[in-house]
Amino acid sequence: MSEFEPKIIAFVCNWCTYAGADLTGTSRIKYEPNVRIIKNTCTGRIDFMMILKAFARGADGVMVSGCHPNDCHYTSGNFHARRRWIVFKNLLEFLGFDTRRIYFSWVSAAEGAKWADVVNNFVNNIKKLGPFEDYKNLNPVRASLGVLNESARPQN
Amino acid sequence: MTERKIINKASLDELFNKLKSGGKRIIAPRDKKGKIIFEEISSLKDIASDYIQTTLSPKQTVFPRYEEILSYQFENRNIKIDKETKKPVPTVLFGVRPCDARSLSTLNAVFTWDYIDTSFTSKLENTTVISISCSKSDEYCFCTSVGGSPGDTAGSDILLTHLDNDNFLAEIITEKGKAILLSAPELFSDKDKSASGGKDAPAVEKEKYLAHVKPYFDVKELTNKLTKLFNSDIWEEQSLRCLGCGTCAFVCPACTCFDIQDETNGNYGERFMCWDSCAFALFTLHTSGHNPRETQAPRWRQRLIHKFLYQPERLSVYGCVGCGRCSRACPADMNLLEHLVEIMEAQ
Amino acid sequence: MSRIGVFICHCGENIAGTVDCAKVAEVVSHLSGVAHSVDYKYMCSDPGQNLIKEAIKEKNLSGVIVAACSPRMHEPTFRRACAEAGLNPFLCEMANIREHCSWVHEKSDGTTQKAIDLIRMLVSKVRKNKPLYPIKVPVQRTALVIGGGIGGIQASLDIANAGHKVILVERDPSIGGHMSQLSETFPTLDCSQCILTPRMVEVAQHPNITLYTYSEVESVSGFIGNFKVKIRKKARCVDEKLCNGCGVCIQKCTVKKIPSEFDEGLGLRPAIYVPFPQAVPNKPVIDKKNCTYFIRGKCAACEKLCPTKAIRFDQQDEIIEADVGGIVLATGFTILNTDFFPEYGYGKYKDIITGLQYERLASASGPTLGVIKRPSDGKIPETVVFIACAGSRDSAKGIEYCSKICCMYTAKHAMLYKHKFHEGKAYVFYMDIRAGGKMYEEFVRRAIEEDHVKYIRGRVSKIYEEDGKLIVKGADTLLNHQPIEIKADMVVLATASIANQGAEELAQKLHVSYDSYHFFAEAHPKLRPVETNTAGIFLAGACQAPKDIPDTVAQASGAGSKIAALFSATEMTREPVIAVVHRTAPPIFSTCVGCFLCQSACPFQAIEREEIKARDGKVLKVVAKVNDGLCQGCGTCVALCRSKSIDLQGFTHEQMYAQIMAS
Amino acid sequence: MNLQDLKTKAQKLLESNTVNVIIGYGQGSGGEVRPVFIRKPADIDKLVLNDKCVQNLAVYLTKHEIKKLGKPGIVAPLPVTRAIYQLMLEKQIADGEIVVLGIKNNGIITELTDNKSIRSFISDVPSELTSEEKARLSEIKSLSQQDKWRYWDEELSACIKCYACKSSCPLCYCSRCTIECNQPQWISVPSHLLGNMEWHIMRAMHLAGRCVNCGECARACPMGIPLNLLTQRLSEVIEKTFGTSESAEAFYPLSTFNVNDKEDFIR
Repeated sequence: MSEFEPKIIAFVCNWCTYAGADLTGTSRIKYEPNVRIIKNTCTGRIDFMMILKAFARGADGVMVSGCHPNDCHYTSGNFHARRRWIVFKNLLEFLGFDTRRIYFSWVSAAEGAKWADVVNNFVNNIKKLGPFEDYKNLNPVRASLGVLNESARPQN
Repeated sequence: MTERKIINKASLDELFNKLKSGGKRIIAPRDKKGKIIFEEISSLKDIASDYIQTTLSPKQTVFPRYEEILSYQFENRNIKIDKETKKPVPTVLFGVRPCDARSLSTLNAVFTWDYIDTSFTSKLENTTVISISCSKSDEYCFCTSVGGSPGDTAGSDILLTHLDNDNFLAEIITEKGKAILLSAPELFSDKDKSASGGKDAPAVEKEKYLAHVKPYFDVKELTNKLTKLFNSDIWEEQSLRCLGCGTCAFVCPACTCFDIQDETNGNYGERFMCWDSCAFALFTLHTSGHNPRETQAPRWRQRLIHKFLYQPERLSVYGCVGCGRCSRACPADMNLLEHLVEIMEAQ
Repeated sequence: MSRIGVFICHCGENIAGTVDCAKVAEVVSHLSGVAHSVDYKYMCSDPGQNLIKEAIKEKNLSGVIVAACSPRMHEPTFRRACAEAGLNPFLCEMANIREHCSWVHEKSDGTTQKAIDLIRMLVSKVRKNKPLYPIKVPVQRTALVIGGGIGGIQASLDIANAGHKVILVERDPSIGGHMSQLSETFPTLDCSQCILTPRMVEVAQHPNITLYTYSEVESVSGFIGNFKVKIRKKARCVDEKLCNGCGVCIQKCTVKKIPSEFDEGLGLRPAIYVPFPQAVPNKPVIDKKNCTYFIRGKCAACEKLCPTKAIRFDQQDEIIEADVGGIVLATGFTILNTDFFPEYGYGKYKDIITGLQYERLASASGPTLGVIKRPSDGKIPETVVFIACAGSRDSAKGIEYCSKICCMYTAKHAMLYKHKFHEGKAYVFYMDIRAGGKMYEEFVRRAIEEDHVKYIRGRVSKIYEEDGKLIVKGADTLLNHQPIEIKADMVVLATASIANQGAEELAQKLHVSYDSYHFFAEAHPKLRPVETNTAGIFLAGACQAPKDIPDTVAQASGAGSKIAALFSATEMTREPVIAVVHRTAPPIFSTCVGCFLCQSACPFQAIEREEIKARDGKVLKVVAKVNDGLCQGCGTCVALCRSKSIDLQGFTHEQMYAQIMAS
Repeated sequence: MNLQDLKTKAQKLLESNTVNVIIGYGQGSGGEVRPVFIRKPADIDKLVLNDKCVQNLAVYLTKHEIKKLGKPGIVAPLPVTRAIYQLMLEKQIADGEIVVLGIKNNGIITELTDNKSIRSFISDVPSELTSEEKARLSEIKSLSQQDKWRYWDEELSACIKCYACKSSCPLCYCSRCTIECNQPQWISVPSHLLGNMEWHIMRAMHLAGRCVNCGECARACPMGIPLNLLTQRLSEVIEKTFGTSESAEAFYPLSTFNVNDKEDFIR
């Protein structure tokens, strides 16, 4: 039995964190390969339903990252996002949802190294926590959760 | 062929153990924070003691609120479909009211009138219904107006009637019921062993122990009436306070409408059958944006006419057994009985 | 049924080195919706792009995914290629399997699998993509240049000479910036003023340039082609139209002993002053903090004596509004002060000065008229120690970068000293000599070989005063850390170049990103060094990172031509990545219920009210509507809308959902 | 309570044609009350007023069946009035298009005809959680993460997706709810745990900062799920973190922000 490789979805904004992750690449800084980046225009665009769906799909952890406060390419998208996250995180905590599975961060276009650290720390934490059975168990349709990670099967 | 026996609580408990060890599960009303819900129980003491009617009807044992009807798998460009229905667990449905037992025939009529829904029928076949007649009723009950009664045996395999704190009269009605009796004849007796002289089972005057539910209307007249009221404005008037939720349909023992949903997760998916309600605006919304039942009034009309006109016409069963759950549960106090009486009086 | 073509790029070894591209192509070819899947050495090459164009035609593709580098790099390239082949460019997207995969992971199945996953997720997204059409936006062909140093001057002149209007805003009373403070410039030793002044005058006289000195940018709103700027023109207390720059006021001012900013505190100026003789404009300003009239309410000598009656004590700050299409940021840099250095006495020793102060001493127009005299007693120093990397490349001081110009100007300083005072001894403490650049290395060698400047490799650990001398303690790391002690008369610190005070706030006003040192960030370190992340705003000079004059001028011209290109047409096309409100047939018209909670969330005030009327004019519904000129496509409203009635083109609910569920 | 006063006021409104319908409480079955829609002054005696009058009648104001009846007057205990004000802020009720018979807990009935008066009427009484509500919340908050999960797992597994919570909520007036979107189907329809969890999280999120804490969702739920705990918790969080901004401009805390909003988890 090989080590548990968590599945991690990252919702990032196009202007800071996506570019930051690009910089990690151009700087050839190595990090854990578990994360799958989904590009959004802005953290303001990130609907909490996206996060829930990522978990429903079988993610063991979800990262959400964008521009530092004041640096939003759209001036205030990240401020709105921050408010939503505060409310959302509190709701999840109240529901007993293991919020260690969601990692919110600000990673700027200049913080390539930070992105690598953030990913590595998160991946290692999730490895310690193990698969997110609590949430996966909610979904009756889970026969193939993760299957797509073993070998790419077609989508409908 | 009905056979009459006496069984006391102790023996009943023993009967449960026998049935369980015989591989049957026992579903019975359970008190969950004041809501009476049908659930698997392990012994008599799990059963809710004092209630007039359960919150949810027992229909979910044969018609679950959601159920997988097939699963599919994408492999390369092909889709593999698996639609074999799972073998249902042999079940004893204990403690249902005669009205609920009666409702099973309505469900059966709908699920078998042309296409035979085997996932339903197989569950029904594997279910033995041990109902308990009503010693109490409330203002929402009107079984007697729709052909039932507190001691009605229709739909039950065994009907119990509470005689005194320890003894039940057991009417063995069907072959299924008989099978239960034969599985443990020693637990049933012809005489009860209570100190007070004791009675002969056949001699018991059952009616003495039943609640009295007065008849409010003649359901045949109602059916006639409805044929003339399609365009009446009574529907709008009655449905003004309706909020358009699905509560009435979901607590109803005789509502059978369902929706079909595919849920795909990666390359695997399941097709679900899940409860739906004619009170929802979406129930009839067309893709075009047109909705033949634009407002709550036609939805309300559909609900009643379907139960009291279309179903008797086409399936010769009524879509209502007078259990009164919808009225008890409605957040806006849409009282079905009251509305029906109103309709009877309508010109 | 979609027919998507997937094109996997090896990027030479950059991707193929860690990702099994052939396997990726094979696996991806089985995904439903994929009609074509190939890998190739360089997709961005002409043959690579032709592969795509041909496949679009032959296989009649309904979507294209190029799995290669970051879309920030080549998305435009490949979208153009698709357009040329007749496929709507917005049906083409890039899977980032280089920056986000091959470059950050080791060669392994996991890495290949990640590439496959990223592509698979994008396949299901692109299956939901819809053709989009660019939005036309008018361009206001006036440029705003912020900062009047050599960078701003060069950019302004280039844009103005290209025939476009320019508004040049300078914070100080005169343009010229740091370059006007310099004595002579390396490596040619020509006089800084002499080459700069003509340019300053040209700016002042150019018909296309409006110059606002002693002014600051108050606010910036809008977007590329359509910025609205507010400029605060600080009160000079002098009517510029009437003033003829005769200078009587300056001579007669009763306050004389104010340290001159221009002379870095080594010289003095009156309360009404022009920073330096060649100032542009040559009109004085009153320094209210030090003016007797403003302090005590009397004096007003200047007002009485002004021949043109140009003094205006009651003058107020003025707010000027302007519409501009593009902005050049040329706000320059500043340097650390000596008081930043505990080991060198926190600036308490007068004769430890910064390089910029030394420039003023060496400048013919400086406080000492070009004679190197030490500040404490005006004596000509016999021994001068120059210390390079004062602060720079010193993580202990939080400045890890190289200030780039110090090696060269330190050599120049030492050389100038020797030229002016042949007997003098000049020592330079350095870490490395970085003399990359045309004639730079030669210049440094000249200082060492011809002018006999003594170069010592090592940091100075301590400086303290002892009977009139500055004791400089250090070690020569080339002579196995042999301790060195020099009794110096003056010490010049090549202190680090740092970002301007307030650079951060300015960046936030303009919504451009900045790095951890508060220098403005370019859009791409290699390929878009002049652009910022915000369309229409460009960078020139040391506000981006320390630069010398030629680099600054080159970049300024770059920014200038970017603006000229932007202004080449009266309208530009914008990407249609904007929000749209759901509309459909009657009786629904729109699922928007008109709560307008989105309105206050929109950072661009792009959400308007729209009345849906029946034929008879009766209002049936009031719903939200997005102004596609103002909408920037952030999507904040989309995430907020409870009924999911707003969607973001290119990032729709369906697209995002599909991408997530394919993860 | 002041039934007679209510009847007189309501009757006047009808007789003077100031309103076309009075939305109020009438005698219902099982000793309960039910909503009544009185259009004729003669029917005014159908009105009742007692401590059972808690259903949030504001829910009817956005239903087009009710809108068809004309300009409404509505019997409105505090939570109802709050809901009405929120509906006005969200542009669902035009100023002056309604007469509110506001009832304070002391039973005094005030006739409110415009936005301003409604606002001052409710702002007199701060809307805050009662000590019992607070206690109930902290009780759950004090549970361990797993126990919380188990608690809600059990509660929500009872949900049959009848949407009584949504239908009875005065602020769930969207013509299309997210659960009704099927392209994509954000929330699964069957009432399995995933679908239920997603639905109730979404519901709470969409009510965050708007909920007037009338408790109707919990009251309407046939399965007795304490749904209002979720929205109450969020009201608590929002008040604590963002403060209560009664200013009409920033009435919806999630469509505005403060650059200094405090959090401790974004790194």
